[in-house]
Amino acid sequence: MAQRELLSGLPVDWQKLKTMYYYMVLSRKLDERMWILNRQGKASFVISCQGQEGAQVGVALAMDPSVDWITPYYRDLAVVLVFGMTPREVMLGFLAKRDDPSSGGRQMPAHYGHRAKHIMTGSSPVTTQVAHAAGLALTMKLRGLPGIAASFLGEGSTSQGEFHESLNFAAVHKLPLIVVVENNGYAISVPQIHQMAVVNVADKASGYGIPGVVVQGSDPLAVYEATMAARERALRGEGPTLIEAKTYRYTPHSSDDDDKTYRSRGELMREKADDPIVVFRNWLMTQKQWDDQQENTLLKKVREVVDDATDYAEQAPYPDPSTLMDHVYYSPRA
Amino acid sequence: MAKVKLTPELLKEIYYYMALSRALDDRMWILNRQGRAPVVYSANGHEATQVGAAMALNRGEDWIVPYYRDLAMVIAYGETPREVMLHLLGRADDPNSGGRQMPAHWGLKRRHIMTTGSVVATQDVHAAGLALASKVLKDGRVSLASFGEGSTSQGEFHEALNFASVHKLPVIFLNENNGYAISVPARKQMAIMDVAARAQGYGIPGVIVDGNDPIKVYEVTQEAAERARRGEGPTLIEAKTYRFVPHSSDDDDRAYRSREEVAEWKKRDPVITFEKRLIDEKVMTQDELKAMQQRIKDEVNDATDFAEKAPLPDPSTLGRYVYAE
Amino acid sequence: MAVMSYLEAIRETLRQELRRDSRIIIYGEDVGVRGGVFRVTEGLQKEFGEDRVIDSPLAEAAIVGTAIGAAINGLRPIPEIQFADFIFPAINQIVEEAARIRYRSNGEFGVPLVIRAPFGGGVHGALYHSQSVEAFFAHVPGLKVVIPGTPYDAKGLLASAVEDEDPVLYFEHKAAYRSLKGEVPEERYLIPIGKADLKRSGKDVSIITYGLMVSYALKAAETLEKEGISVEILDLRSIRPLDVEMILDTARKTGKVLVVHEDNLTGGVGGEISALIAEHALFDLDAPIRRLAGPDVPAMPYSPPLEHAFMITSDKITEAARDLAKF
Amino acid sequence: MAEVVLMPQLGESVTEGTIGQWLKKVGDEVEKYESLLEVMTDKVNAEVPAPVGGIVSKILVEEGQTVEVGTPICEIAGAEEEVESGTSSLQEGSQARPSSESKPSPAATGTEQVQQATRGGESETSEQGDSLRGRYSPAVRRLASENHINPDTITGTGAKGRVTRQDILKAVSEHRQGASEETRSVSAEPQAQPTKPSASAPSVSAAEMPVLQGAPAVIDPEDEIVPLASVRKVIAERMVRSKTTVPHAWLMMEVDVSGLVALRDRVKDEFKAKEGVSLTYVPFMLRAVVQALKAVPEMNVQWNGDSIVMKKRINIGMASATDRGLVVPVIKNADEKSIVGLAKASQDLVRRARTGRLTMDDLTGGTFTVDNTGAIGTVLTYPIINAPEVGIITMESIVKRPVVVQDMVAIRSMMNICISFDHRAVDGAEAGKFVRLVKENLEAIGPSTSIY
Repeated sequence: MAQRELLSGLPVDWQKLKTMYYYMVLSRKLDERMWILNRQGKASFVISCQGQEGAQVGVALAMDPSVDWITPYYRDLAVVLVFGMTPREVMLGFLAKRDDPSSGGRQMPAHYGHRAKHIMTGSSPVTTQVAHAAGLALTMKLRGLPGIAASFLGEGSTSQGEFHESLNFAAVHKLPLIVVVENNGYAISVPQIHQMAVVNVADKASGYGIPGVVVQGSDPLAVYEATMAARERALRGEGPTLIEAKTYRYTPHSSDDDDKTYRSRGELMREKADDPIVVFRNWLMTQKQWDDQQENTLLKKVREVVDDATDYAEQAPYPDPSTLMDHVYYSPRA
Repeated sequence: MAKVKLTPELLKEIYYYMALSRALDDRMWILNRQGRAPVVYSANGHEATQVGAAMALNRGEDWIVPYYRDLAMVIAYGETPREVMLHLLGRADDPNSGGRQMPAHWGLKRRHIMTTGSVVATQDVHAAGLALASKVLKDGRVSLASFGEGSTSQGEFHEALNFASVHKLPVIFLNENNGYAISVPARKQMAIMDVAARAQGYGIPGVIVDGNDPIKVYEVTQEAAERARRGEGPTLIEAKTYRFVPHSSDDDDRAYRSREEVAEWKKRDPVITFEKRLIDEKVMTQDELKAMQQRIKDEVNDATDFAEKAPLPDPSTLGRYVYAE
Repeated sequence: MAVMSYLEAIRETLRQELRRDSRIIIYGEDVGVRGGVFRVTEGLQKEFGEDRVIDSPLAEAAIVGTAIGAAINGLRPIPEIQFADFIFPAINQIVEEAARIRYRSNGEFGVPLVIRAPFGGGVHGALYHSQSVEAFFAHVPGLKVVIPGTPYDAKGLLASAVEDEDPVLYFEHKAAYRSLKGEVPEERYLIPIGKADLKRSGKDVSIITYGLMVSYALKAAETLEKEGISVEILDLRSIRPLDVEMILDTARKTGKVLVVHEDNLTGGVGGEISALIAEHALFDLDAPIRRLAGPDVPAMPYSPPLEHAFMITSDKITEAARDLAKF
Repeated sequence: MAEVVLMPQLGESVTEGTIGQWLKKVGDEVEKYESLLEVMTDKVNAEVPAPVGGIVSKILVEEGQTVEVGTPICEIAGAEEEVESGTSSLQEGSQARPSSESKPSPAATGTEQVQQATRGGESETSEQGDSLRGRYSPAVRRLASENHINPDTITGTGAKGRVTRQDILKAVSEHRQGASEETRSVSAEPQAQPTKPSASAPSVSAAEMPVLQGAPAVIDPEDEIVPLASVRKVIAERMVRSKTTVPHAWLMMEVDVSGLVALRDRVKDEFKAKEGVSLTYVPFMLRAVVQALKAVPEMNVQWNGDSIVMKKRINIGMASATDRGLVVPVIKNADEKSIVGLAKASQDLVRRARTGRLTMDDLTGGTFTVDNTGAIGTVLTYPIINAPEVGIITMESIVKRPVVVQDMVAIRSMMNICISFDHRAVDGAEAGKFVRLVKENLEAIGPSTSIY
């Protein structure tokens, strides 16, 4: 039985909070395994969620994957796991195997997509997905569907014209949309100060006449709460919300990047002190909801899941080269 | 640049350009309805905004990147009535494009008027680029892009403001908000009342000004230019105004605007109210006014005759200026 | 003479140009502190300062659009698009503006700017980090498109692009960056835009190609030489304007032409070359013109077998040229 | 069983890596996923984890060394138990692709399939009928027609028996040999029927080359009849075409080349010793012409019916007499060559022309022609334009003549230069300007002019 308490005005379902923690740890460990496989030469590319799990899990768990849609970006491993993509599926995509549900091995890793799980396929040019999410939301509004759409992006992407065009469009038409900016302070090497002349991305909301909310990404509960409010507003037909989660990424931009050229190690260590996983675990422990034994059990289970996903994907077949020309145009699925 | 005092001469000059623009505009419509000019885009109603802004700049030195409605701005900036008419009629000597572009696609290098295309909001980024060069070259110039409120929905508007604010570029973004993007009213264009509110998202000043009052536009533009020259970055100015005519000679605005609304705005016609003000405040006498109006009429007649007699481009020049020559 | 990689040749040319002409500025995403994601601009911000090597916001339309304004106001901008695949948000500024400005202003305004972008595949870059986009731009009068195939050409073409009064798209093959090395003179030199280069003389088959494919074709030619097949290789270097004369010369010489490019087959540069030869050198042709090009799928897939199936290799060139020689 | 560890590819475009540090030594035990070494590339520096567990048995690349991606760098012996203990199907999978699973070699993926998949991207030249005999390419048709050869009589060496261009060219040269043998036999038997050779000429020739039809020759019994060699026919056809279709205009100027003569006299011995070729007046003339063509690009054009083609390159044809007839080999990109380069290029071409070693490439692509008629002693020539070029210039004999210099009679070395030009494409003004520039360029040469 889930225990219910009241925490800063929010009714808390402890089982849900443990689920939150599980997904944070799972995505972290899966991510770490990917780096290992990359450095072993088994995978040519990794792009990480590490450091942003709190923001991602907070948003995703406040949504309803049965009716809502998401357009994630390449850092959203934790988001897609919560939305139902399995670790095996993630690894199949990572190793570019035939049964990769995102693209059958066609796209780079972390370009998630899963129709059945309401994850819209994404590309590499940033910010296109925000317009897509507005389109998904437009359909929901026009057809009276019950869900909302959420789009995820980094703060660098807010410089793109499509960010502006999408928010403007969604605001004018009061679309059920949440735009989540995972602000980790860097667009690859470019710090936020060279990206925009404002401190908060959320300040941009006023230019569209919509709410802009700043939350601490290392606090999944705060993110969860803000998302719940935004989702309810969207469902009431009051239009979109811009949520800015302040986060940090612990890895370089990707396995092709070397962040030592643009971030100091001191800065990284300071930021790591606010690791969402550590902070959240400590909090659960102070709330007497978590202990070392539970932690060890969880880590063992996660390790098993990650090993299983790795082995499964490593042994899975590659796509057949004869399928190169498939799916350029429509063909009825077998 | 020290603040220029609003001398009677300056006020008269402002009026002169506003009235000249209106007269040219009227003539262009006549030529269109006579079948002599294929299409007309008007400044009609926007004259105060355009002339006020132009006069506040270092004309011919600072860059302007106008849009198709900026007839009054470009003539205040030094494009002559003859040149305007050569452009309208697609003549060989049209200095804007040699008869290549549609009318109202301004561009006059001699006066630092940047060439413009038809796709809206591209000019916002160009103005930021001109200002980037000024910042690097330290040439003391300011750039001004003008645009309608409809084009603020374009991504390039956002990219330009963001870029310019990050790099504190000497640029002024002048929005001539007339409430309609062709037929689409502003409320269907944006979920906010004022374009100026967007400035907050870029950490720059957003100023709202009465676009039918050339003096107020002059003052805020001058302030924005000074801020830009001090290296403090861009300003977004929103001039609230109205166009009295359809979007173009191909448009019929009765489909989307009530005649009452148009009549209501016409009570505040900037040319008429400013003329009255100059007389009331004794800047000009009735005789002076009449003389100026006669001069304008003569200039418009001369420009029309000149352009109609001017040669059309030689078809053999079709392939020229694809690359540098 | 120093031996340099293709990437170093580009970097050193940028450095030389920045030193030579104070009007030149470089900007784009990550070009400053990070020195570019491929490290092409490494060290340039340190040497020339933040005013001349600028980290721009992540907005391609703004990068190109502001470069247009800056060019008109007296600078010589060299904007970088981080990957050619990301050039499309800027296509409005490149095609509708940069390419048309001179023409639409009757020659009054010109846009001297060089847009650099890494392109091409075979590096596990998948659909959005592998594209060849040259044909889109080669179609547009007002633009020039150059693609060097050697470090030497990379330098001479870049210097010419910088001097050009018109917008030049300068595409750099990612797989060439570190794999191609060659001698590059220290002094500045210009390779005229629009002039192709005969990289190898032969009599049985002509291969017309550009970019990374030049080195693949040279390798194929060596293999075929051992089989007694003599291959001529024409490196176009410029995709627009094309060196029509040299294309026709080599077609007339061997009568058998193989055009190779990594870009998709349909509507690619190969089609234009084939048409030119068919129009002007029909009576010298001894075999159908053959095109070896990227298949008509939207872009290069990631998974190794699929990527290999897409990518043109030296083996595929060898096979195609051999077939043609035997025809 | 030892596992070979390969240098991984750390980043797009990276082709090599440098071993920074081995974190394990030979004999050390290493766990799967444990860091094994540090690799530095110019994109990233990274720790590389072990692909399997076991004992490091060999280190193949030392610290500080740089090797290509895919190079074996160490071996790990006694791979840990779990690798061996999978289910049989798993084991099959892992053994089929040991350590570089993510990068199968082309061979591993099956060339057949790959070809299948890429076929859509190639034009399909091999999809032809069974035999290609009797189907001729445009080049074969043209060459056969020009040389009056029936391609049906030639054995094709191409795919499916196709007659190739090379087959035709081979037949042409054989045919030519045959023709010269025939000549000898005719001359050996003057009494043979005089009309026989002309009757044996292919009937198609009259229709195809009307230009050769002129007033019929009067043949007396003692006359010798020599059938036309194909080269002669080509020359004849071109000359007739040029002379009948191109409105030739002509003009001449005289040039005082005393300075040039003095210069050549001064340096020719040294030049010969140093460069290995003789220094003639030709390269100076070539350079003077090239410089003039640059200044008057209207002369470096080709007539194209309804347009004029402005040639970008300056390729100079040099009319040369050989025992097989007149040929015009071409110095390509003559504007990029110095006097020395021109001297070498021209003498190389002349030598190869005389020994019959010119290639097709040598004979095509000219944009303007220079004819050294002076070599045979002329002082005035009216050359025929090598159409579609629009001009041909001659250099005549250099002779010492008394001329008036500053109102005094002096003995100077004088040379005439004559030009024929296509009056459709150029007018006298340009041609005159051009010739004057050639003259000025030549006269500017003095004893101390540099030839390098």
